[in-house]
Amino acid sequence: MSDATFLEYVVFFSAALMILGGAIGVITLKNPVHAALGLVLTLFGVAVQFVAQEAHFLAAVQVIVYAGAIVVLFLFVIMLLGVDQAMDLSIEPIPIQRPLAAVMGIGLVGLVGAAVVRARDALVINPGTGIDVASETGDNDSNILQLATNLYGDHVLAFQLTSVLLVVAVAGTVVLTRKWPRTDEARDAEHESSDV
Amino acid sequence: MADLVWLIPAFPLAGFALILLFGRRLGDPRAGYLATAAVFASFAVAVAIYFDLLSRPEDERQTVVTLFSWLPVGSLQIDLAFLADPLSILMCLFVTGIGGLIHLFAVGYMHGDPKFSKFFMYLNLFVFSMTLLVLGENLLVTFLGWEGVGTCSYLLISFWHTRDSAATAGKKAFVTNRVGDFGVMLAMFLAFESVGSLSYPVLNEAAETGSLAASTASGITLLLLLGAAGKSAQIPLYLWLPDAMEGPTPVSALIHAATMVTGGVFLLTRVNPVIVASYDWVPTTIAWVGAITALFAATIALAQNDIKKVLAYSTVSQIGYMVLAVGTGAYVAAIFHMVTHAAFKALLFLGAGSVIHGMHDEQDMRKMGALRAFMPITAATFIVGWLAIAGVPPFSGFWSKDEILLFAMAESVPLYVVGVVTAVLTAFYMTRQVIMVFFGEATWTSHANEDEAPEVAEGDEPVETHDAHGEFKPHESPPVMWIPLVVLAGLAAVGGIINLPNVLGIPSGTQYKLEEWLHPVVEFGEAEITGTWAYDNKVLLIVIAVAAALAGLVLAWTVYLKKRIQPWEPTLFAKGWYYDQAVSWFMGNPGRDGFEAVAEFDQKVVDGAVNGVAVAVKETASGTSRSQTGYVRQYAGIIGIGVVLLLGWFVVIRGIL
Amino acid sequence: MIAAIEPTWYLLLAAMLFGIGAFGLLIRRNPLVMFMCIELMLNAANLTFVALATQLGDINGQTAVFFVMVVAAAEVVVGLGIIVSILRRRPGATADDLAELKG
Amino acid sequence: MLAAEAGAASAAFPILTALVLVPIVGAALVALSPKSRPETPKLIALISAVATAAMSIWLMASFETGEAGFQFVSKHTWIEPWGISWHLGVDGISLFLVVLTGILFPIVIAGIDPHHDEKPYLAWMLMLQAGVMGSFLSLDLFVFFIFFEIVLVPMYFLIGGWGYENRVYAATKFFLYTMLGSAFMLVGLIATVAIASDDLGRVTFDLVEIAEGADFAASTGRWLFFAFAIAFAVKVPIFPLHTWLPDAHTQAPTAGSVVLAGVMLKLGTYGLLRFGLYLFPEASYWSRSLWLTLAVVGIIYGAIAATMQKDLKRLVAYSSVAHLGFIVLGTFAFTTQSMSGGVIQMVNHGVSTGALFLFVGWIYERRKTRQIAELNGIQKVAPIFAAGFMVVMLSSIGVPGLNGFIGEFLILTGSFLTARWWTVVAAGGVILAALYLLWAYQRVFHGEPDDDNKDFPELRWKEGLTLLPFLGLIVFMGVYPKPVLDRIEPSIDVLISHVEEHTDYVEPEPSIVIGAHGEEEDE
Repeated sequence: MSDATFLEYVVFFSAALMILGGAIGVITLKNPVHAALGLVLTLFGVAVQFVAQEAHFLAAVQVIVYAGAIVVLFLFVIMLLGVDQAMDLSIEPIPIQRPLAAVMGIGLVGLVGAAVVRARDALVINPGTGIDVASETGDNDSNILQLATNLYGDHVLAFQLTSVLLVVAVAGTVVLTRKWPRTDEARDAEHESSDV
Repeated sequence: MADLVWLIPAFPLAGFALILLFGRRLGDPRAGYLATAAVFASFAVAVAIYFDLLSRPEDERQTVVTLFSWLPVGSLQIDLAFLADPLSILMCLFVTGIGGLIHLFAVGYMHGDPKFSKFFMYLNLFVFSMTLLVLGENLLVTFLGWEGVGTCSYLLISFWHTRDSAATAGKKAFVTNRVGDFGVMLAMFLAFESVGSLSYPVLNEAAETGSLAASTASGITLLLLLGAAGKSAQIPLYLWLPDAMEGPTPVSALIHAATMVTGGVFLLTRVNPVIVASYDWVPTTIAWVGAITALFAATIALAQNDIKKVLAYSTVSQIGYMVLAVGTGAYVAAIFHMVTHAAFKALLFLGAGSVIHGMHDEQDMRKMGALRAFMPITAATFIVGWLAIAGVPPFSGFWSKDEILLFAMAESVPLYVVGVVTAVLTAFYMTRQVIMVFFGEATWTSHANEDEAPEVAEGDEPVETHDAHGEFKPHESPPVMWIPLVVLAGLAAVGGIINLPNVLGIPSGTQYKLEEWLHPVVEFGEAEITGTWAYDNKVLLIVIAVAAALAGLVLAWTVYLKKRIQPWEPTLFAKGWYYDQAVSWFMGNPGRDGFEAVAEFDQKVVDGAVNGVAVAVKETASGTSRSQTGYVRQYAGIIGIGVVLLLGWFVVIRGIL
Repeated sequence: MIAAIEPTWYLLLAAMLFGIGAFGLLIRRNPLVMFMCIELMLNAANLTFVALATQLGDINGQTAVFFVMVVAAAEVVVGLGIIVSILRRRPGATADDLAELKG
Repeated sequence: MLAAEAGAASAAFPILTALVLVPIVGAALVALSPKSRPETPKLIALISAVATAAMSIWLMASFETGEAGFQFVSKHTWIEPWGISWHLGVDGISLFLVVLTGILFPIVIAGIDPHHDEKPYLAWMLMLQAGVMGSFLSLDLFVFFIFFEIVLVPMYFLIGGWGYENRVYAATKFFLYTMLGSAFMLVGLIATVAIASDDLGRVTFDLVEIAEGADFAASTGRWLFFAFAIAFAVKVPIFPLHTWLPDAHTQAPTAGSVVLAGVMLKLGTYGLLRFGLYLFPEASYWSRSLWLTLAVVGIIYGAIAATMQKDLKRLVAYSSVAHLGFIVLGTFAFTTQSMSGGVIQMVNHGVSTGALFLFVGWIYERRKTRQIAELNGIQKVAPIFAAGFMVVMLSSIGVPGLNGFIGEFLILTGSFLTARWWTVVAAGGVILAALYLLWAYQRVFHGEPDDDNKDFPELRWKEGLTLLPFLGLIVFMGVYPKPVLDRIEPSIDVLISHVEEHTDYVEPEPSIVIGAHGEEEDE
């Protein structure tokens, strides 16, 4: 066992631990703030796995956008709404929801796992053009260059559309969360609906 | 002249139209005179055609006048056509003649009624329909008249429609008649199916030549008998006629005594070859229906106290005689009795109307009596009618009834016995009526105050404004009313001469004699029974008939005038053997319940099924929509389970991947 | 001899992460935490993409991850906006309280 | 829209197309008319309706009597790949229904005013007329189906918008029930075209081509026939599919009821003739016992149910069920008399029952009730009104000399030849007809009026004028139906020989003895 291989193992398992531990934290911690922190842990773990697979740009984006922006957004919202109090996880109002969830979770993992394991030998190795990695091309930016070429080449239209999507999302959010000057009628209607 | 036969119905139709348009302007009494004139004009035409036919050789006394094609569809070709032959013209003569007299009477009787002109409008429409009935060249034109008279009868019975009993009686008459019409319609279908035509000449010819199967002929005859039972008030459909007395009295005289109710007898006579062509038991059935009706109605008449009800049951009974005559093949006798009956029964009804008029709308005979002094003309004419119906020679009723009994005897003894017993009863109840109304003690003085309600059917509505405060005193009717009485009395007295029996030595070849006159239409005269015991002992039968009439008369005289014997009027008779009640009960209870059940079935089951489907869909929808809990987590869980199941299917069962 | 890390391992890891996320989505009632669970599942997908991209030597897999991230960002923005406006009207509401569309 | 003119038979002026288009244009103009001029919609509607009436009368006048085939045919290709064409034509069967549609609408538009929202009301009425006209004239299955369905929409809104207390229920029931039937027809129609295309070698929706050219296997034809027949059976309506009718009739506004009874129900009976017997002669002959039985049950059952109704309008509605039973009986008896009688009965029923609904509507207007128990003694205070009702009622009862009798008599006479015992039972319905109508008449019109009824207004001039055409037709058709029968009969004869060609049926002829002295004639 070479050192490199050993190191790969260490990286993989520690990152996997981070991922799963964070994920379990997300779903078990009563306080949403703690759950968000668990999410951060998972996201970092995933970023580590990206790096381990030489997807450096994605790893960077993962950290910046996900762990940075999105989780912060979550935390902002939690703080903004003041919902950072603990929630009782021992009660479950919907009957058989938990067994259902358990069956689903285990079934999903089990079946996908079984499929993956069985398909292991069928995996086709490297039929594509290959991914440029710094260790092979010697160019540190080669992954980014390749990604950029692909993104702005083959997928330029989709890329443009994502920008539209983002603009729409931003505009939509503004509309959703803005406080409209309300008429009396609207207020009455609201009272009625909230009474129901 | 016979080509102008269409004028006979045209005049009353014109009268109807004129009164319909200008009735209100014409008013009382001009509308009445107009109507009367229209009917007498028809009478004049009928007389002219009568002489026209008379002037022809016997086998040419038949003219078909086609106005236009009425119902031409494929092989069914029905014309609106009239058949002028001895039978129809004879019918027209007495329908328009007696009808005209009754119209005249009604001008007086209905004077002051707010719906005066409407009354005469209906009357003219009735005469129009009646002439269509008798003149029709085919069954359908007759049926047109048949239903027309039924409709007019309905309109006239319920003429005073604000009275519930009148409205109900009208409806009852129409619906009961419809049961009979059902028979006539089926007879028409059968006739069309077998001979391809509804025309009388064709149908009769088919029957005479034997191309009409006996089974078909029997079917047609029996179905027509059902129709006749409806229109001519025979068992089992006679129910409506007594109730029909709710109509104004001239209506009772015209429709429910003289003309319309003889329609059934006329129709059977019209198709007499078909009757002959049917199985032997069919005419016997007809005879027995008539005989039983005659006896049955006579017993009921014994115990009636309403002056018009007695006459109504008497009418049923007398038509029973006619049907009996038809059944025994005595068609001439049937028509003969129809004519004499029309005269004397119209007379009796109008007389009764005059009495009711004079008694200020009292109809209960127990509140009359000794009226002959107050209304001498009415009394005298009524007595003539009484003698005629009772069968006292030489009044007309005697001759016609005698002839019927002769044929009954020739057919079978039981029929004859029933006929004679009925004759006795007829004499008895008519005498009873005459005594109660015109003789004996005046019981009406005690009822001078009109503050009590008569317990029998209510009288005719007030037609004349009498002095409300004046003394109550019966009075004679005005001339416009008694002149028809006198004319009819004359006819009732001497009407028998049209067909005196051969036994009196009158030569049988006289062309004026009814039997000879009807010969082209009815070929089954006395020759048919020549050689029977009855034929050989005619004189004896006449003596028996006279004896029967006198027996009834004397008996009633003893009971009701001399009061030597206690009157025997069982409730069973007074209530008409409870037949009416039974039918009414049946219609009112199980019948109505059955109808209700059907309506209920429609609502609950048929519509219930429809609404049930709708409800089922709604219930299913709301049931399944309950699975939509609104919990997004549950939805997600179900999606997840779905994913797992799909994956399981692919991975475990199909083994793909 | 321990074999090199195989792509299968990454796939198994992703499957587990996805399972945990899905399970969490079903059992948590706090809409914010449910959202986080969705993020977990998205990350599982991303992990798979990257693993298979490396395995197959196809850069398109990484491009897909890029798009997933963009969409996830947009989704979070809108989703959080909705949550904010809901919770502003009904403070403390859980996902179960928002069941107005029930049949 | 329409491609090249086709068919040498088409007249110079496309009168049939005009009959359909004029009401549509009228409806559009009414809908577009400005709000500021409240009297224009009525004017436009009247002009359109009167123009249609005039054209339909001209059509009747120039109709070639004695000609059996379709006349005034107008045929234009519409959707070529599917063989759909704008194919209109009129023959003896449809002629009088078209004329009735033409003259009924101006009368009800002029004679009956809606209580509110005149503009949409008039637009819907004209739309309805266009739909009914189109249904009677179409000779293309596709076009027919479109019109058949279009009819539902205006009627739905007329009942739902201008009806009485329970109108929404009735309108929905009417719509859904009829739609259900139509769904079967749509499937059957497409299947018919698909299957017929094998025989014909091309896809076509043309009725005449399919009926004359296609030869369906017995079982196929029966399935297809029933798909069509169910739609028509609901529309007629045939027992036991009739329960939408009393509700729809009762809740519909007066004009709606008149039109519903007058022409719309005839879509069902007409459809049975045109798209049942003509398209599927074998199947209709094969299933005749079923239809005869249902018809007779409908006659008796409808009459009995009518007797017990407490609502005058429901009573008339149930009487419709009975009367339409006669038409179905005549149709499936397959004789010249019965089928001609059926066609003429369609017209007669339209006239008499339409008029009865007019009266019930007027009674409701005056008394705000239709309950028989709340009405009495009207004849005393309104004798002319009562007399009019009486005439119409007698016509409905089937008194000879009035129109109702002609149809009933012909139907029964004809069906006696092929369906004797059914006819015997059906004739019993004639008794019941007298019973329920006279009883209702007695309760409503006879007796002393009580306080509520003693101010019952007499027939007004406008009402009298509205009624006059009805009364005229009632008497005329009863006394002199020959011109009508002469035009109907050839088409019926052709239809019967069409049935005879496809089955082993031979129309029975009565053994005629006229001029055949003493000889049994049993050919």
